[in-house]
Amino acid sequence: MDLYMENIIDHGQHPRNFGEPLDPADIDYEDENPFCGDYLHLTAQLDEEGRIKAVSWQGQGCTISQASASMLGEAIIGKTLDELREFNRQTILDMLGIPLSPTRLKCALLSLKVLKGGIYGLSDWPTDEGEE
Amino acid sequence: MDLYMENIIDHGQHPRNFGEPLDPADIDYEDENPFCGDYLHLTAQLDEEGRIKAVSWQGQGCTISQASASMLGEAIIGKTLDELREFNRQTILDMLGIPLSPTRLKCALLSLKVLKGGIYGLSDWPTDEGEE
Amino acid sequence: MTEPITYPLDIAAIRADFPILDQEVHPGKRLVFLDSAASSQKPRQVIEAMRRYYERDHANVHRGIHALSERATAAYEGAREKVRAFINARSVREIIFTRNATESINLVAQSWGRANLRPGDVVVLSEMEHHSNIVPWQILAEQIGFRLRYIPITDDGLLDLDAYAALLRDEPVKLVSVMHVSNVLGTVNPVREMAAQAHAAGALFMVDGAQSVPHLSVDVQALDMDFLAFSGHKMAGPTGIGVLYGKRALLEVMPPFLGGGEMIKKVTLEGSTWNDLPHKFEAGTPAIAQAVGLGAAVDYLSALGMDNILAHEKIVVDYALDRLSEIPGLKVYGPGPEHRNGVAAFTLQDVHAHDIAQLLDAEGVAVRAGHHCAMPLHKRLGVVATARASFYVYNMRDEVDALVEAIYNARRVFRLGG
Amino acid sequence: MTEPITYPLDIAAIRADFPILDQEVHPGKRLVFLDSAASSQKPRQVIEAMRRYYERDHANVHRGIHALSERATAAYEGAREKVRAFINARSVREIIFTRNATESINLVAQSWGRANLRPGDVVVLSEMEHHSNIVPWQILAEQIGFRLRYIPITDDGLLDLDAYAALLRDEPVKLVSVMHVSNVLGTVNPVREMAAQAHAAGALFMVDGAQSVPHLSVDVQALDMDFLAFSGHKMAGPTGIGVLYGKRALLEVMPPFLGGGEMIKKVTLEGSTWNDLPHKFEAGTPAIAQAVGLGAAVDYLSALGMDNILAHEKIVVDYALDRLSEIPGLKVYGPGPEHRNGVAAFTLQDVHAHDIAQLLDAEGVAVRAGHHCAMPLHKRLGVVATARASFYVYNMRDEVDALVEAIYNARRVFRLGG
Ligand SMILES: Cc1ncc(COP(=O)(O)O)c(C=O)c1O
Ligand SMILES: Cc1ncc(COP(=O)(O)O)c(C=O)c1O
Repeated sequence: MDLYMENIIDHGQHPRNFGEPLDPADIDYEDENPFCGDYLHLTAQLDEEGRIKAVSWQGQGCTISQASASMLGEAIIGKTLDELREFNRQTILDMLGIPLSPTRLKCALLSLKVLKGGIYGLSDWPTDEGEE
Repeated sequence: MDLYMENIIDHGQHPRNFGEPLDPADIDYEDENPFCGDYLHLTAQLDEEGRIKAVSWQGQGCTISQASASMLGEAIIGKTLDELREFNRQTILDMLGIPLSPTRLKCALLSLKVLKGGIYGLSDWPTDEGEE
Repeated sequence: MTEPITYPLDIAAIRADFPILDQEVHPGKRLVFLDSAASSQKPRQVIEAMRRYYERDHANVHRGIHALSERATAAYEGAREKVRAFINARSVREIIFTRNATESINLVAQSWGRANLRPGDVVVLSEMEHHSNIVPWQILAEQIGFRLRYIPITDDGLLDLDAYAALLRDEPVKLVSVMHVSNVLGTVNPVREMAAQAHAAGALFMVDGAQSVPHLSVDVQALDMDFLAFSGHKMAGPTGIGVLYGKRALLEVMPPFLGGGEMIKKVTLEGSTWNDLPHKFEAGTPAIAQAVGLGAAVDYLSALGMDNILAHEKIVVDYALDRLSEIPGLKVYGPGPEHRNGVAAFTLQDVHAHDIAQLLDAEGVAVRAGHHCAMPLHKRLGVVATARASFYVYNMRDEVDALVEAIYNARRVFRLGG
Repeated sequence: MTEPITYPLDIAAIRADFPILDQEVHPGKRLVFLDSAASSQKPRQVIEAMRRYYERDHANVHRGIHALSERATAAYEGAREKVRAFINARSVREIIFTRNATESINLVAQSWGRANLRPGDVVVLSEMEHHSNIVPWQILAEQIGFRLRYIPITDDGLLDLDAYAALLRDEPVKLVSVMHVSNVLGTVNPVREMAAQAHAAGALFMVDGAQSVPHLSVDVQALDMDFLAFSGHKMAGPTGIGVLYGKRALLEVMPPFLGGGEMIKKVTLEGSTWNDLPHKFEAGTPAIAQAVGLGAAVDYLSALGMDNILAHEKIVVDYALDRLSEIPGLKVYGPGPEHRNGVAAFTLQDVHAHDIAQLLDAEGVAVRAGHHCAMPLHKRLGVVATARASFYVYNMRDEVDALVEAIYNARRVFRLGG
């Protein structure tokens, strides 16, 4: 039961900010996890101070990847891009609060990968580290 | 010393019937052993009764392959093609009279392979067996 | 629960041969390994054969005259003969060692395909193929311009043989390449009849035997296959070795695949000539120890008897299909027991397959989740992923019970009821 | 006879790690293994790592969620990281597992070469190359129509660097591919300078490291190599695994080599997209246990220290060159000790190399005889075959003495005097 704590199941079954892509969007990025086919498309809008004011995402995948996207979507609202650049693997792990094997870690980090891709563009992705 | 009995060294160092190809020739075939580069070209003429009356061969290779060619060249003189079809791996082993590992067996059997190629043409080679 | 059952094989003795099975994967959770279709476990006979080879006989093969090289060559070529006998090929020259089934298929595509396929030609695959039997052909088709056509599947997971006949009739088909047994549906395809039809239409017939050679007796002559590809690691052998069988007449005229040592007769700066079969297709130092291991695996399977292995698996799979069918919300894909072998892929309502696999793993039950390298098939089935339990000669009905219990547990976690 | 000598390494301890060394190959004849350039022996640490892997951790990698698959994936990817560190690559994405050095070179030829080489382009090799670094380019050149040019060698067995500079100046060179250390002459080529020259001329620089990576510290960044190919089995690792290092920017844009599972992101019946590095180049189930074994070999070599290994071998090789030079009628090929590593190839008057090898084997001394997959080099040397003694970290000067004594014996058999 540890692995599927109540709030992960809850986010997985009732994802927050799930819906059609925002248009226009300041952040708009999609990607997938090739080994399992999990897919995520994330859009967000900034307010005039450069803080995230709205988030919408769609995706398909396991409870871990969906819950991670749902939690991350909530967590980024009100943050500046500079603050989002600080988000890392540990941010996600702390949010989920469960131990993850390397394979499931990829599920969990897909949301972060898409967020960072939306901020930096994937080719400018700063390190290998963050991707995996 | 077993491995290089006197008469093998002798045939190797003083090959019999070694020389330029016969022309015309009733049997004319050449081949090599790809794994070690041993090479043999054998020509022979038949008399009117269909018996080998003259043999000439040239080649390059180790003592085993040279001695085998030299001994085989002597052994086929006076034989009919039908008799030569009976020659097999054991004929060669008996001639050489020493134990041979599989790799050296290929050296020893090159002469047989070339003789049979000259008789049958390699594509009609009757069995895999004989080749190796 | 399991009723007493007599297996055709001594299952306790077999399990004792596989050291890996005897472990807890999580505290208090014994391993129930139901992932052999991805890769099987290895008996100690195979592991020991390789250890002995490295500890006593290793040297590079073929060109060596010293004792170790002679022994290594005899071991390597001896393994080739074992494989030849196992699939009843006519000659050891028809047995080419590769890395895996995937490389075997790529070899045929790159060598035979590049030499023989022209724009307008058709290669027939099927909708249930593993990526290994799709992507090599797509890559080549892109370069050459021939066309790929896929045999569709019926709703009960069989190849649509009418559609196959129509393809052969209506299209200029040069090659048919299909799997013998599906790694997702378990379907056993009628390759003997399909080969005869292909040949009648003037096409060659290649079989992906990755999921058949490990589980049932495959006779390349009786089935009249032109090419057969399979992997050592799925048939109790080591990783790092696969096999391509090809009819000698075809292999003889095919150009080489990779260039390098071993595969040449003569090299000059201006050009090269090729070695005899099978060496023409084995460039560089081969996977010697792995061939030895595969030979030991073939010995192991042969000693059990392929017919016994098949009978044993049937008992376990049939029981699994029965028990899985009683679980609410669970759907098993593929045909009924009479056309099926070795695997049961399923979904559980809308719970993602990864979540199922993880919850089963927490109970010690190892299954695989995902598209199983068959994305087109999953698209056809209308699902992104399935969970798959797969069985081999060391599995027992008790393990099916453990699987079923763990699935009930997953239902509870996902609030689907008990 | 050997004078007392202090080796930089504990040679007795090292020899105890290699179980195969402790045997008689013929009655009363202890093994003297001098054929490591063909394939090295394996320490028990490597053999055990693979056994343990099969007995505890094996499952297919990457797509599995259960405990064994996680462990297998961690072991496989952990080996990749070890190899990365061993050659100081920047990223694990630059480390591609292949079957052997030969396949690594073929991969570059078929992927980079097919995509980038055009009629009129020039690829520069050298006259001393192993067939593995000639034939793949000949096969492709035939298909595409680019030209091959060979750096000649000098009479003392070094690359003619003036000729190299002239080739780079006068020809439209797209790629230079040369061996780091010759498997026949022992020549250590100046790859750092050659890489700089190639780059200045706008060409890529690839290194066949089959004989260097096992014996000396190779740093792909310091040497600025674009590609580096090597084999596990020559560096105390198992058969069945090799490595291709490539600079990430190059690998990213190269098309795939083989198609199948693992190397795709998405497959539809219409086409496919490729996976991220390094998986794009690893089609099908990889050589998992062999990667684990290679990782253990890298650990073993690293613990000894590559500089110590080099220093140890230098002591043995220098001694061998000294002692061989005293044998009447014996000619050693290749440069003097200052440019040489690990091997001594020789002829003995007109005795065929196979006969030498067999007579040495009868004394327990394992050497290789033939063209050592370097026929063009042998043609340049004016001989059909050489006998080759090659050394690794487990060899001792006593074994050189055994070699020399066995050669004197061969002289007697062939009536060349004592
Ligand atoms: C210099 C050199 N390059 C390439 C190779 C090929 O290595 P492998 O046969 O492991 O592919 C060898 C070994 O035979 C070699 O010595
Ligand atoms: C039906 C089928 N074909 C081909 C393959 C590919 O096998 P490998 O990955 O060993 O090349 C597999 C296994 O994944 C398979 O199940």
